[in-house]
Amino acid sequence: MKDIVDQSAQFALSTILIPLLPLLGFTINAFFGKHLSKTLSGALATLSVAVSFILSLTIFFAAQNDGFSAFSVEVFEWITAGALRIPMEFYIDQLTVMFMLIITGVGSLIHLYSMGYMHDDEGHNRFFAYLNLFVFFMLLLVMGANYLITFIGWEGVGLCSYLLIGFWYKNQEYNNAAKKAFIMNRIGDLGFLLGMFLIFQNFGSLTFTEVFSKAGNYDLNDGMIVAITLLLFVGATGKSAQLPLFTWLPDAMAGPTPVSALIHAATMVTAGIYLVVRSNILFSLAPDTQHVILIVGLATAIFGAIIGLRQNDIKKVLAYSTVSQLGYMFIALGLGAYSAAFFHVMTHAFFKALLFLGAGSVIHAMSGEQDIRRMGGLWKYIKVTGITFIIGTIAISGIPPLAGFFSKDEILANAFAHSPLIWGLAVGGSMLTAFYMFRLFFLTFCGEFRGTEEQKHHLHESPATITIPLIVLAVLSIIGGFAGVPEVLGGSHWLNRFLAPVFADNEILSHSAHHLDHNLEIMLMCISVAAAVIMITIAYVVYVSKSVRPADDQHQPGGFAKLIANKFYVDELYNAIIVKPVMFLSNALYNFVEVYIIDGFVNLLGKGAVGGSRVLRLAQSGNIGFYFFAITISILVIILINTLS
Amino acid sequence: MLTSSLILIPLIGAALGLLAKGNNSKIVALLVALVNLVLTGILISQFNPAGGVQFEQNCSWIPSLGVNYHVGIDGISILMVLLANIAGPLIILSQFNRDIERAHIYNALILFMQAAMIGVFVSLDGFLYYIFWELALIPIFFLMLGWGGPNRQAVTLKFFLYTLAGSLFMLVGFVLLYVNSGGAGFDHSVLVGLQLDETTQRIIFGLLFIAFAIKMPIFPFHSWQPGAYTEAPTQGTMLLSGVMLKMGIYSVFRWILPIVPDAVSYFSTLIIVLSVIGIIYGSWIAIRQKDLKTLFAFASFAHVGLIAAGLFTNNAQGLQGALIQSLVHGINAIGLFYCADIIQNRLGDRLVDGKGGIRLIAPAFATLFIIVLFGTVALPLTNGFVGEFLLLAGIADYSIVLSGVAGLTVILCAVYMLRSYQYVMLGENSRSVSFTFPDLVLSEKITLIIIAALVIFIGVYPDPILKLTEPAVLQLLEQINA
Amino acid sequence: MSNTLIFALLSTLSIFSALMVIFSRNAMYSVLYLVICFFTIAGHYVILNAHFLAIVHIIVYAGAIMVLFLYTIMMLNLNRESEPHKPMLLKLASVVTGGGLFLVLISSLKTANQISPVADNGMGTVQSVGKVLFTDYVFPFEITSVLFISAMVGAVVLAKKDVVQ
Amino acid sequence: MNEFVGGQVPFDWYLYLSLVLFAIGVAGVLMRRNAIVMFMSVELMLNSVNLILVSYSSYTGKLSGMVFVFFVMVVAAAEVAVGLALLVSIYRNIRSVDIEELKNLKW
Amino acid sequence: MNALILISLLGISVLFAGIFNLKNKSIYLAVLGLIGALGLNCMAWGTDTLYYNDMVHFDNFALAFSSLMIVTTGLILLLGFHFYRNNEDSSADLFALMLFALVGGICLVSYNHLAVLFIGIEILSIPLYILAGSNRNKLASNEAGMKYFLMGAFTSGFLLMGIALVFVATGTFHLNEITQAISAGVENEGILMVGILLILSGFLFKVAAVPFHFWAPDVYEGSPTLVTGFMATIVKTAAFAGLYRLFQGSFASFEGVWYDALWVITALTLLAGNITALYQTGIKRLLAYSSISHAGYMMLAILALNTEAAGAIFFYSIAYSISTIAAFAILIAIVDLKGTDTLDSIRGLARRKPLLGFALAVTFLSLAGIPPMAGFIAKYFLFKTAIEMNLIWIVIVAVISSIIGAYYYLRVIAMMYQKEGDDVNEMTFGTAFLSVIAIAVAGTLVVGLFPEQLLSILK
Repeated sequence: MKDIVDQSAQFALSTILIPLLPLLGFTINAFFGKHLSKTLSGALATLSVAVSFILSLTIFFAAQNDGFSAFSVEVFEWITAGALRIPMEFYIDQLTVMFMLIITGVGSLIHLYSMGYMHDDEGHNRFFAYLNLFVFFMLLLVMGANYLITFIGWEGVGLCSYLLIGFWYKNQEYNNAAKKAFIMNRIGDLGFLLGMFLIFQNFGSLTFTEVFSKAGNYDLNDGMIVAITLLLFVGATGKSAQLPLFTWLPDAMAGPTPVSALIHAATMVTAGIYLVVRSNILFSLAPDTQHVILIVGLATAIFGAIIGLRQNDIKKVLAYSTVSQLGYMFIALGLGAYSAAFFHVMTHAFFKALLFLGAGSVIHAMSGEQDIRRMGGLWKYIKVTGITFIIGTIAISGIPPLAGFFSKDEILANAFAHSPLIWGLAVGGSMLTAFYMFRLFFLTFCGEFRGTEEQKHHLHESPATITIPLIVLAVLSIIGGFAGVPEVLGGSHWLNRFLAPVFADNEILSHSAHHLDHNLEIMLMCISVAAAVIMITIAYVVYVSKSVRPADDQHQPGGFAKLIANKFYVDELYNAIIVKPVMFLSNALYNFVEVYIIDGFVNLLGKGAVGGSRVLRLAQSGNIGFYFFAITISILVIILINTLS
Repeated sequence: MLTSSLILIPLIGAALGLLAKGNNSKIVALLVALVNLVLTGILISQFNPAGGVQFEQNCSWIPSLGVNYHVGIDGISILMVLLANIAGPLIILSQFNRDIERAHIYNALILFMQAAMIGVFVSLDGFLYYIFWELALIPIFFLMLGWGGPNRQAVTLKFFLYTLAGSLFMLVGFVLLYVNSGGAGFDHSVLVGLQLDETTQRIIFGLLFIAFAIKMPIFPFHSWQPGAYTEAPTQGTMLLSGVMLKMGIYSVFRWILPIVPDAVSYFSTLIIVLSVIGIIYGSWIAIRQKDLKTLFAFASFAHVGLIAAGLFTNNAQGLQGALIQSLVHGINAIGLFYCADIIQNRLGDRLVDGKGGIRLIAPAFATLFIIVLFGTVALPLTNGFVGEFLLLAGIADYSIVLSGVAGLTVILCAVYMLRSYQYVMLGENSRSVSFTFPDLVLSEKITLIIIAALVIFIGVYPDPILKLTEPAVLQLLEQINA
Repeated sequence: MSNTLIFALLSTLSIFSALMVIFSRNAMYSVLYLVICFFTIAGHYVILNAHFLAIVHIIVYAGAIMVLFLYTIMMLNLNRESEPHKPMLLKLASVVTGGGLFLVLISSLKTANQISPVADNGMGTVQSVGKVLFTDYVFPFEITSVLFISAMVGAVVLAKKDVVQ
Repeated sequence: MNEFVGGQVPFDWYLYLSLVLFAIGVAGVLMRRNAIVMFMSVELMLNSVNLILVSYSSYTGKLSGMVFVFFVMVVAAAEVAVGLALLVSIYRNIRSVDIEELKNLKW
Repeated sequence: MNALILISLLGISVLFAGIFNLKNKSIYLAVLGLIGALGLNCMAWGTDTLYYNDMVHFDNFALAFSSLMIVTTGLILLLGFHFYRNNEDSSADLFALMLFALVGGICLVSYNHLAVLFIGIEILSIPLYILAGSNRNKLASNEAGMKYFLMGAFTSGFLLMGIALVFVATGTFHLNEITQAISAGVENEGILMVGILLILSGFLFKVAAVPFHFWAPDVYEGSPTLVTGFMATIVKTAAFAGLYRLFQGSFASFEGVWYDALWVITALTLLAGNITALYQTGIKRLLAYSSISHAGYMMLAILALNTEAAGAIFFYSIAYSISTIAAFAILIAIVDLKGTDTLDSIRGLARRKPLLGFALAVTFLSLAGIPPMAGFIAKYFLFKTAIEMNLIWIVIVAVISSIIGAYYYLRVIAMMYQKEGDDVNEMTFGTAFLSVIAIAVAGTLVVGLFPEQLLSILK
């Protein structure tokens, strides 16, 4: 106990500083950014995140010690309402530490990258302000000691995502994308909120430790737990772009590329995974929910991969790839392989950030061109980018010993333990991944340059601020996987051990841990690697040897290909069944219900009174004879009634 | 005495302002409002949340009707008083750079209105309360008539009559309470102590609540609202949506919950359902509104629906949420309507369509606008979130399904707010070449900055405010469930 | 029996003349019938032992009021059948309403009044009536002067011609 | 002193007679449009009341009824004076005493 | 009692003043006399005396109501300076007639004998018939006078028949004796019932309750505005006090007979008066309908008939009277300024004459019953009185009609505060005229804010 106190005292300051520094960076950039030079504001922003990273590292190293245990730091009381007491409190355990490292680490790299990438943009300081704000919220999300603080971060990153997607606000298309992202996220957020309410009702608290310590009182598949977890999962689908709420993510590529890298690949979209992992005790109690997660994850993984096959926008390909990879993470979650999911989050953060930044570098080199049909042969112009890009591509395709292989393989192994069918589908998805990623690579870097002369003339390697992050990330993509080398390959799976305390209280998990036969496991690895290699070969044959080029927009093929190229018409479907009816109903409610029924009724009362007046005043005919009759008959009636009664 | 001076100072200020001419009247009004704000600050600093009713003043007024001049402040009214006093200076400041015809009368009416509304919030005698309640209608009536939009006459009359209709029923309700008290008077403590039977409670509930339902308004009593908000001069709209409708919410706290608790539990489902319908209905309609003011009016209606639902959840979250959200909604509504006004002031109309590109040339305005907007959208760490979260939590405690439906507001609100912001502010202007949009002048900037600061401050650190109200709310809950 | 006969005779005459008042087309005839009616009522007063009242009645009504009527009719030259023919419906409605009122009143009075006449004590004489009028009723009597003076002033105000400037 | 001739018939008969006259008066007001005849009908109504008062007084010996009749006469006289003055005033303006013409004030 | 005598003499003095060609100056005399009468009333305050063989009963009730009517008359007379500035010739006569009518009114609030009631009503009415028709050259005035007279005389017949029947049933005209007789049980309840109903009808005619109200709009519209103001205030006050005296005092125990009828009539009056007013385009006629509806409110107190009813009626009369005086004074001003009284004509008037606009706003808000004006407290007091007697439903009707009523009052205000509008005639109003408006408006506010003294006066 003393230990814990010591830790929280020891790290209290850094714990608070870690999110606060980016916030400070945001404040400075937001208020004084205009008066700072571009380099200074970028440097400040980068520095704030980098310092956070260093602070996180100190905690990380401390967490390596056996004596380390999770601790909380309360900053101030935030909400008090009856039984509901929510402090602004941070909770640091191994999971948080890992996320903090990813966020601040990848984050500072991307900040650095942005200094180069956004150098010529007039909204430079604004960009860094938003980016810092995002890091702040993301840290809040993972550091929160209760669901509500997590939710603050959750919505906060949504805000930043909105601001950054619509960063170039002159373009209404971008604004639409930003709005769409925000709204779709909010759909998920509502699920999260409701989940929280149920948690509060049932556990009387929103603080993680309290909730999880009471979870043991519930039976497996208790209806309430299933409801809670399903609602939380709805939140996760929104944020992590799972079916059916994934369509915002490809659109989100409207934002500047570093944003796509940081927010829409490495960090924010993994918030859903964080939430599930964090609540692993609850999820483990609800196998029904896990099934749902599994199915959704699987469907998303394959769906995203299929769509990725025929995208021609370099960032869109990566976006669908992200959707698909997130699907894998959810498969892992659905299987109860929480640490595998996190493992993939980590490696994905490395290689996807790398890929996006590489794509950014390409776009930078191509003067803003994003269509891979107009690229090709870039290898010789932008070597560093090319090399790092291919590393990323290999990593994502699951070729050992790069990072993607280990994390994906762990998921696949878990899937096979659960059901070979799922494994089969997952491998299928990963084959598609290998194919479209290499398609992307080949189309971009190999063959002839297909752009305009002007673009060709302008082709150049990016500055150091851009390439350094690329290189660092490439290195990470190569070595990142070694954090979790499975036993079968002679590793000790450091990550699993490190994260073990997070799942220590999850009794169900410890009972259901799978143990595949080592040979079988190796065989499975071989199959998946072989499949990936086959797909790479096919891609090479098609796009390099045969130099097939994707058709222009005017000459799209029909049939299934067209369906894929048009992303299965999901957007159109949503537009038809949700957006249009909502808009129609909005008009109808106003023009019909509001005007004619509700207001109409009120006005009718008024009109009725005036109409009554119009009629009644006619009685006042001015004819005295009538008046006499009225008086006489009234008297007559009054007396008559009294007589009769 | 402090409490009474909060009412008196604006009244005296109104009289002084009438004597001043032109711009001087604005300054006088602002100073008076600021004095009142300072007083409120002093009051809050001396306020003891657990101390029940404080700063009381009780003297006889119309003994033969059992009416006393009884004012005081407790945890429930303090936020409302605060709101009214924050709103006052903001509203007066908001027209500093505008050429308003007969500004001295305009400002006097605003101050008069402020005084009446503070009176509503601090009255602890039912009759006194009613007088202030109605009194508040008079200045806004003239504000709307004298300075409103083209369709003002019809709209003003409708608004006035609609609310008057409600309040007359409320009057009957109060008389019934008085009669049931055996002529002991209208004092809040007396009325709270009444042991009314079920039927009487229901009748009184119905009579009182109809007034509050219209004022808030709750679906389907809202149809006066969009028109009134649209046609009123901006400061009038701010008063209406910022403070006046809180009178309805506050009144439920003060005059319904503790007095007819059995009826509350009897009607709560109905009212929560109606409120929730209102939330969805209002939000939904707001999506396609063309006039910014109308849009914000429906938005306000939807938000208040949430507050209303929270009022009847009979738990601390709902009630606390309702209180803080009242404060917050007031601030945000003032901000939003002010933004609409600034746009109208620059471009001559408030239509959502045919605009765009403002952010490009007026970044300060755009930034402040979006902060207020996000406050309304209830983004965490903005002021809107705390209340909305507590309210939804309260409703969830009542019924998770209803909470889910009510929660659609977080989605729909994002839809209409972002949509309108996008078309008005973002993109490139679709207007003629001579499109100009001067950025904020000093007074506008100060107003909006204060609002934006409040949006963020309350969002980040709401606890002091919650602490102000918590003991009172808990005590109220005890009373209800006793 | 003969007394009943007198009553019946007077009553018939009263009712007949009253009917003629309202049915005569010529206002002049109406006035004359009304005079007859007043006389029959005076007759009733006489048999009711209100002799003084009967005389006052004749003086005031037949003597003053009816003369005023006649005077006005003549002054305004109304003694011809100038009144346009009224629709039958109106007449019918009037008669029905009047009759209805009568029936309702009668039926409402319900039970018959068994008032036995008190022994005659010389009431209705100038002396007895005068005594009551000037003692018990002195206030109404005095205040009546206000009524009269206002009627007088009023008549003057209304009927006088404007002063030609 | 004098034989109470009237007392031979039941009081109700006087009541009924009065009511008949009253009803005729009312019917007259309703039926006629000549202002003068309407005045006369009103007089008829007042007289019927007088008849009740007098007969009741006679039957019960309560003199106040008879005294009341004086006041009724006074009022009747005053009313007639004012009424006719009004009539003259109107006649000057419209050359008619037909009440039907008086419907400029309406609605 | 002394006040009554003084006012009678005052009326005659004013007549003489007319003879001596004092014209409008006779107002000074009249007002001084009225102040004296008021003083006499104040001196008599607290005494409870029956005069002249129990013919009249001057208790606090009578004193309070007569004082109110004296003040009202005084204020209306002061308006005469301006109103009769062009036809001064007969103005003294008209003022005298008003004073005579006031005498009738005082009889009506203090009678203790049906003869005084009858004479009082006639003394009140006959000068008013004349006053209504006093603008000889205007057909509208003639018509108003004639209509008022014919219908008044006709209903007097019913009232008289009612008195006679009550006499037949109880054998007396004295209120106290009637009370005793009724509580002892009368032989023939049918006769009493018809009698009471007929008397009620007579009163209802005077207060212009539906369906006996038909005269009111026509007569109010046609009469000279000053007279209309007088009618609207004095007649209503006096008739209600008279009604209350009779029904609370004598007929209360016979409640079953008249109660239902009165209930229905009250509801009809409330609704019909207000609804019909909605469509009016002339302010004067609008005020006529408004006065009908106000009668409806006051009838609530008659229905309640508890200990507070007298106070409620009294207070309502005060509030109504001062507001109505102000309203008619303003109406006179409007007609002088614009030449007509249509709603359209006052468009934008408040911009040109802000004080007049303020006065009208206060007045009409008071009539609409909006706090903090006197009209609100008055209405509230009535509602309270009624609810205390469990008359919830009729109060609900009253509330609904108040809402309807508020519409037309506010519409007038709204019209006046329009931005556009025509210019106004040049016109100077005398000090007396303006001070009457000022007094009435101030009174409306002061009585609304500090009603205690007046509320408790009749406890």
